[in-house]
Formats: sequence, structure tokens, C-alpha cells
Amino acid sequence: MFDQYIVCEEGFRARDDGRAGGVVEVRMPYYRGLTLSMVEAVDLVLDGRPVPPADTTLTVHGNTYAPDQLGRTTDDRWEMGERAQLAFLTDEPLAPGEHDVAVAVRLRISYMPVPGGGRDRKRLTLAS
Amino acid sequence: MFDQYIVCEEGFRARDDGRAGGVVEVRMPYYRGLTLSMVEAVDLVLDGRPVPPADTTLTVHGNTYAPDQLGRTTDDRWEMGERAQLAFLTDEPLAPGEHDVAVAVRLRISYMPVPGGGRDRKRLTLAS
Amino acid sequence: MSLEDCIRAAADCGALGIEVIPEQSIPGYPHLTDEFVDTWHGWMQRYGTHTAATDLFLDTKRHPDRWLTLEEQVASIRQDVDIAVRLGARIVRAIINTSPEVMAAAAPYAEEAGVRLLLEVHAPFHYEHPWILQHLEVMYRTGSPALGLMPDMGTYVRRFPRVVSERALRDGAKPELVDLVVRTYDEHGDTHALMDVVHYRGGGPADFGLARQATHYIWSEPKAMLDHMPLIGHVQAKFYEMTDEGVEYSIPYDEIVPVLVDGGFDGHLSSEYEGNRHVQDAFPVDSVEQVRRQHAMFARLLGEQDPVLPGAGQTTTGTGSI
Amino acid sequence: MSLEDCIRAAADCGALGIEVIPEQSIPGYPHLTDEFVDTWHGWMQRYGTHTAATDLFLDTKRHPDRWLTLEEQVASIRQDVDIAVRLGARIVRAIINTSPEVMAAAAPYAEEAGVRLLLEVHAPFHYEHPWILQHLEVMYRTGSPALGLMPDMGTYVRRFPRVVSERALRDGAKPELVDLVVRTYDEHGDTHALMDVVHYRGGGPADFGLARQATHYIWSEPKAMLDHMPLIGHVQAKFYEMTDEGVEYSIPYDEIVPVLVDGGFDGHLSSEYEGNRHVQDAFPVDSVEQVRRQHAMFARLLGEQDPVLPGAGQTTTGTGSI
Ligand SMILES: [Mn+2]
Ligand SMILES: [Mn+2]
Repeated sequence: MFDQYIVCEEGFRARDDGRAGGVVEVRMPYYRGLTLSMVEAVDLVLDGRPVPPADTTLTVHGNTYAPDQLGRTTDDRWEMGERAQLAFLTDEPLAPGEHDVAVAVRLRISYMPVPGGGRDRKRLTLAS
Repeated sequence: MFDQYIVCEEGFRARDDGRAGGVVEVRMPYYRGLTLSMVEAVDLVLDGRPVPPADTTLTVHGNTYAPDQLGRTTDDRWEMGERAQLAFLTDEPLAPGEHDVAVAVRLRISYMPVPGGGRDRKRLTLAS
Repeated sequence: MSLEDCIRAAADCGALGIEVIPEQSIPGYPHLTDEFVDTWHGWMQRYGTHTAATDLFLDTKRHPDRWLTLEEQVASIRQDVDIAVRLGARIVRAIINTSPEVMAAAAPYAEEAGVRLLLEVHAPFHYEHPWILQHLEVMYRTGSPALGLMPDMGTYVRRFPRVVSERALRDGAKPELVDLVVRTYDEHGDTHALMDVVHYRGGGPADFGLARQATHYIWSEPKAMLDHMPLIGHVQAKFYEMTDEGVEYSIPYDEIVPVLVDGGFDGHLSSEYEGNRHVQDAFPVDSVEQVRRQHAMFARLLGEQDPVLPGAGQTTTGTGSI
Repeated sequence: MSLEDCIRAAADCGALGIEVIPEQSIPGYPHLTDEFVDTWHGWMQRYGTHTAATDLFLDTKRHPDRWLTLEEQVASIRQDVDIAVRLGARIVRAIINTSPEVMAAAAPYAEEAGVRLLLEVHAPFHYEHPWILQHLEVMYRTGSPALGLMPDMGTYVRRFPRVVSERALRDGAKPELVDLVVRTYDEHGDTHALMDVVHYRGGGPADFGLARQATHYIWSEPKAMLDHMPLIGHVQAKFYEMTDEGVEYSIPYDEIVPVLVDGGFDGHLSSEYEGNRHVQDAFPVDSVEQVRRQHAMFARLLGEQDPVLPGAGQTTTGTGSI
């Protein structure tokens, strides 16, 4: 039921550090906040091309994590409804205008035998 | 129960047509023969790198099919236990010696709600 | 809706007992600031409400590479008991994956804190199921006043929720297969091979999803609760659709409430609305109205003129819950 | 083993009725050459065997983009009836996903060909299940002599097959969870939420797989067949393990055979060995010996001194089947 809220309509923008790439704001498809160690993946497909996880970071309330750090982070959470920043690198700077942004979130939920999470895909316009 | 028989130990060789690539012999992981239209995929990963399906063909008893032809081939079958030839193209000719060969077969079985098939992975030595 | 909005809305319904999921509603969990706690109690005072219960989760799979030890699991429960105490709750929902051993090991701490740990009996579990029998064995053997049960009324789904089958139709399910699934469920027929049959009949993803749903719902006689009334300290009043006529479409509360009254139950019936996810694709969701209707129904079934009753409105009206 | 080897081995066991899966054993299916057909009948003569039955599949999902129409499905059945006739079989196994409408529409053709189309009643189906009830309705309403049932004895699994649980242990399942699954199944307890419990207890893939298996097997009373004896023309004698003592570990043939005798059954008990896949990882598989033992058991239960009996050995001894 939360899938449609994963990719935020607003906030899609170029990176703050001037490198090629961008930032998309994302929400967790779940009804409670979750300790980051249980966030198994936040995968991004930009304009049909998967972005390698190593080229992304996830920022929750100001704290930035590489994907391989999430598993051992038991002292920070991604809150329910919180807009996290999924920053990513690309080879070339993003073209102005619309992009196809697909995000899949995989969560490890202790009372469920199968992985939790969800996926969403939206066309977003790069903030100028 | 048939997964271990998918990749044949023998018959791993260079292509007959002299192009860069090779041929691996494969069996279907199922207890009966199946019309080719129900063979959804025969995917090859060579030395850890997926080979694009468009760079492969499947040959059953002398008849060769591109992956996108299988779905509409209702007049030919891959028989139970039959060694089919999965031929593939690579950028460079295959190096002599051992290679890691992984094959995943996906079948559409009418009495099963989920896809059938299986996967196998072996180290094969290129026939010289 | 803000958390305060939820509390105000519950109070407006006459639902004065508030059940809260800290991990959902309290940013920063498990660290509650004194400021948050003061704010919470301020709201309770302002709206005439009280904290009926908190809901705990037990993240046994917190680490990617190993299961939590028994000690770590008990520590997690203790932390949630402490939070319940700070929020003024005397009841904590123990999630269904909490093992009987963890309940036993956590009971003394809860007892000392004056809090009851109630295992949520959630579908497809029931009082004859081995998992629940093992829990009952612990509860009866230890006789701990801190342990008990919190039945979720999703265990009493007599009719297939039409909000679910209608959603399947909107998602492209075949009418005759939807009918088959609904009919099989409603006759309490064999749902075991229902997915197979839906498949043999040419069903697609929407049909499968519906057939799978039919294996998740269960119906059993509500009177089964009478055998365990001393253990039942709270009820999660799951519901899918309060109709314009003021009844729940699937769950026969007109049979459930009398059973609870007979059994001398004096806890809360805490609204847990789970229809939103099934209608949000096509209709505006009015969770508050749904909760209001459920509480009006409770008042009617309890013979109360005055809609102010001991029932509780969960703060989680807009979201799902287990 | 070649196809001829399979037939010879069956004959050596005293199993003279041969059931064959054309799609498995006849390369070139659905085109049978006259040469193959001659060879087949030559084998029957040489080994003193006869064709007891053929097994059809119905590929409703033959095309990637659409379901077969009713007419195409009936044409598929007709083709398999023709093959049965050429091979000398009077019985054809209709696979469980064959719909009642297709059975009804194919019946006249089968009747004219002198062949019975028997729906395989496969686990988890049983005689009260809606899918089977719909088939029974067609069979009783049309009264067609060409339609009937082929019970698979996998519907009478009273004890969890130990070849399956022992394999799970070799694959890394936790002994206490294997024990839980086996015990729950053996007590015919609630397997509904078994996967959940195995998960709450920290189970991994091998434990899950086993719990899922427990929901696939079923047990019901074999006497239920007595209500439908005129329809039962053939039995697939599924088995998982013939022990050194000459009994099937899981399926009580000592209760099943007397029921069939009481009911006046005079067809074949056709061996269907399904243990191979569970032991092949660790042990040499001797399917022929397993079939031999099963037929010796049938002879014993039928009070025959002479091991030559009407039972059939399937040619599919080395492989799986539905
Ligand atoms: Mn609940
Ligand atoms: Mn069978």
C-alpha cells in the first residue's frame, strides 16, 4: 500500500557536491520506522539503466551511509514517512528535464518469511 | 532433481563457424520433453558474466533457434534427456582451459502456477 | 494527520483509550525525549484520553548474519516495556513471532513494571494451533499475571471482505474466479488447493493474489475466547469495511461483542482499520469516519446510549499494522 | 535404462501392465512412427506385458500470450487418445489441470475410441474438493462410460516420508524444526501456519522447504474411494520408500489394498516411485528394486503366492511424474 509513496515527486535535483549524478528523495514502504541494519537494498534504475549500488548513498536525517554500511548500522533508523536522500553518481551530468526514476526497496522484516519492501517508478523533472 | 544434469560435462567447445564464442551442451530439467514454445529462457552466465540472450542460439536435433523464436515454435520439441547445443558469441575468443559455466532454464508448465525449470553451474574445460 | 490529530480524532469518536505503535509514531524510537513524553501526557490530559496499550515488534532478524540471542530478544522486550511505562500504558502487544521462551523470560520484568505482555493472536493462528498451545502452556504453567493474550479480530473473518474482492476486479481479476474464491471462502470450503484451481482456470496475478488472501483469512467460533478470558486483556478490533448501515461487512461483531460481555471482558476494543489499502486506488480514504462508525457500532452492541465508551481508537488509523 | 530395459525390469518384477508417459518416453511425440509402434508391440509380446495406460498432459499455456481455447484443449486430448489406441492402451490419465468442461467435451471421442479418460486425483485434492466435485458432477450427469477417476495414492500419506525429512537434515535443516514439521504432519495437525512458526524459530531455506512440503502432502481415509468405485479405473500407486521390511514407510497400503478389494476394483496398481529425488544426493538410487519390493508387497496383501499379479510397473521408474 505504500509503494506509490516511495519516490517523492519533489526534490529530484543535481548533487550538492558538483559531481555528475543526482539526488532523489525516497520513503520506506512500511508502516513503521526500521533500523537501518534491516534495510537490505535501495536500488535505483535511472532512465532504464541500473545504477550500481556502490555509486549510491542513503542519507537519513543528515546521516549518510554507503549501501555496505547499512547492514551493520543498528543505532540509526529510517523513520516512517521520512524523506531520505538517495544520492547517486552517473558518468555524465544529468540532462535537464524529465527522467524515468525507478526505486526498489528491500526490507528484512522479522515476522515475515519473505522479504518485505516494494517498488515505485515515476517520471521526475530535474530541479533547475 | 534434474538440475545437476543441465550442464553436460562433455562437449564444451569453440563454435563451429569460427566466430568468437563457444557451444555448451545442455539438458532440460524436467521429466518429459516440452514443445519449444514453453521454453521461456535458457540463460547463460560465462565466467561470471551474463551473455545477452540475443548472442545465443539453441539447437535441438539439428534445428537452431534464436531465443525470440522459441515462443512461437509449437512444432518442435526439446526432448527429455536430449543434449541441446547452446551456442554463444563472446567479444574475444575463449581462452583455452577451464571456464565457469552457469545455465538457468525457465519453463512454462501448464499445471504449475509458478515457473518451472532449474539451474546448474559447472567448471568445464574447453575441448581443444 | 499528525499524531495529535489522530488522538483528537479518536477522542471525538468517544474512543478514549489510545493504542500507539511507538516505532511508527515516535521519531527517534527507541529514544524518547522527556519533551516528547511530556507532550504525550499533555495530549492525554487535553483530550481526556489515556494510553491503552503500546505495540512492540521483535526484530529477531536485526542483524544480516545472525539471529538475536534469547538475551537480546528479552532486552528488546524490556526496552519496550520501559517505553510503555513512560507513556502510561499498562498493556503491551507482543507480536506473534515472539517465542514462548522469550515471553517466559521477559515476564518477571514486565510484572515488576506493572505491565501486561499480551501475545497478539493473529490470523491464521487460533487457540488450537501448536504455536499458541506452546504459549498457553507457558502462561498457565508460570501463572504470571504479566502474561496474556490480545486476540486480533482478523481471526473471525466470516465473509470474504468485499473491499478486497472488488479491488481484485479493478486490478483485472476475472469475475468468475473472484466469485469462486469468495464463494469457497464464504462456505468455509477447502482453500488448500484454491490457488491451483484458479491457475487451472486461467487466472492471472490479480486472481492469484486473491486466492492467496483467502488462505490468510480464517474463521473460527468467537466463543473459543471464553476458555481463555482471564488471559485476554485487550482486543484488536480489526476491520475492513464499516458499511453505511453501521456494520462490519466481514466480521460479525454482533456475535463477538456478546461473547466478550459474557466472558466479563473489561478491556479495550481497539480499532484496527485495514480497509484503506484496498480502496485507496479508486476512492478517497476516510479512516476517521470508518473508526467513528466502528465505535458507534460498539456503543450500540453494548447498549450504550452515550457514545462515550471504554473502546480505544488506535492512533494508526491511516496506516496498516500486523 | 532404455525404454526396453524399463519394460523388461517391470516384467521381471511380475508387473505386466505397463503405464507409459508418451511425452517422456517417445522422442518425436506427438508423431509416433509406425516403426516405433511396431517395436512397442514387439516388446509387449516378447516380455508378456500389455499397455495398461498412457499419461496425457494438457498444455493450456502452450502459447506465451494466450490460453488454449476449449476446442484446442479438446484437440490435444483427442491426439493423446489416438496415441493410446495405437499403443494398445484402454486407459488414459487426464492430468489434474484438465477442466470438467474439457473432460465432458472430449468424452464422446474417447468413448468411440474405446478408451477411458481418468482424471488423476492428485494431492492436495480429495473427493470433497470443489474441483473434484465439479468433475464428479460432469461424470455423474453425463454418465459417460469414458470418464472416470485415477486416484494417486499420494493422497494417502499418513506419515511424513522420512526420505524427505532426512534429506532436509542433510541440506542443513535444524533437527528441532524438522522434528516440529514431521510431528505436526504426523499428528495431522494444523500445517496452515507451519511455515510461519518455522520462520519464528529461525528456520532457513531447508526448514522452509520442508514446511512447504508438509502443506503439499495430505491424508484422508482411503475408504472415501468406496463411494466412487465404478468411476475408478486405475490407481497410481505413488510411493516414497519401500523399507527392507517390504512396507511403504508413509502410505498404509495394508489399509488401501483391502479397500480396493472390498470395492471390487479390478484395475492396475501402477507403481509411481517418487523417493529417488530425495535420496540421490547421498545414496545410489535403485528404482527397480524399489518397484520390485512394492509389487512383492501388493502380492502379499492380495494373498497371492505367485508374484505374477495384475499390477503394473510404470516405465518411469527413474524419473518423477505428477
Ligand atoms: Mn492486529
Ligand atoms: Mn501420479
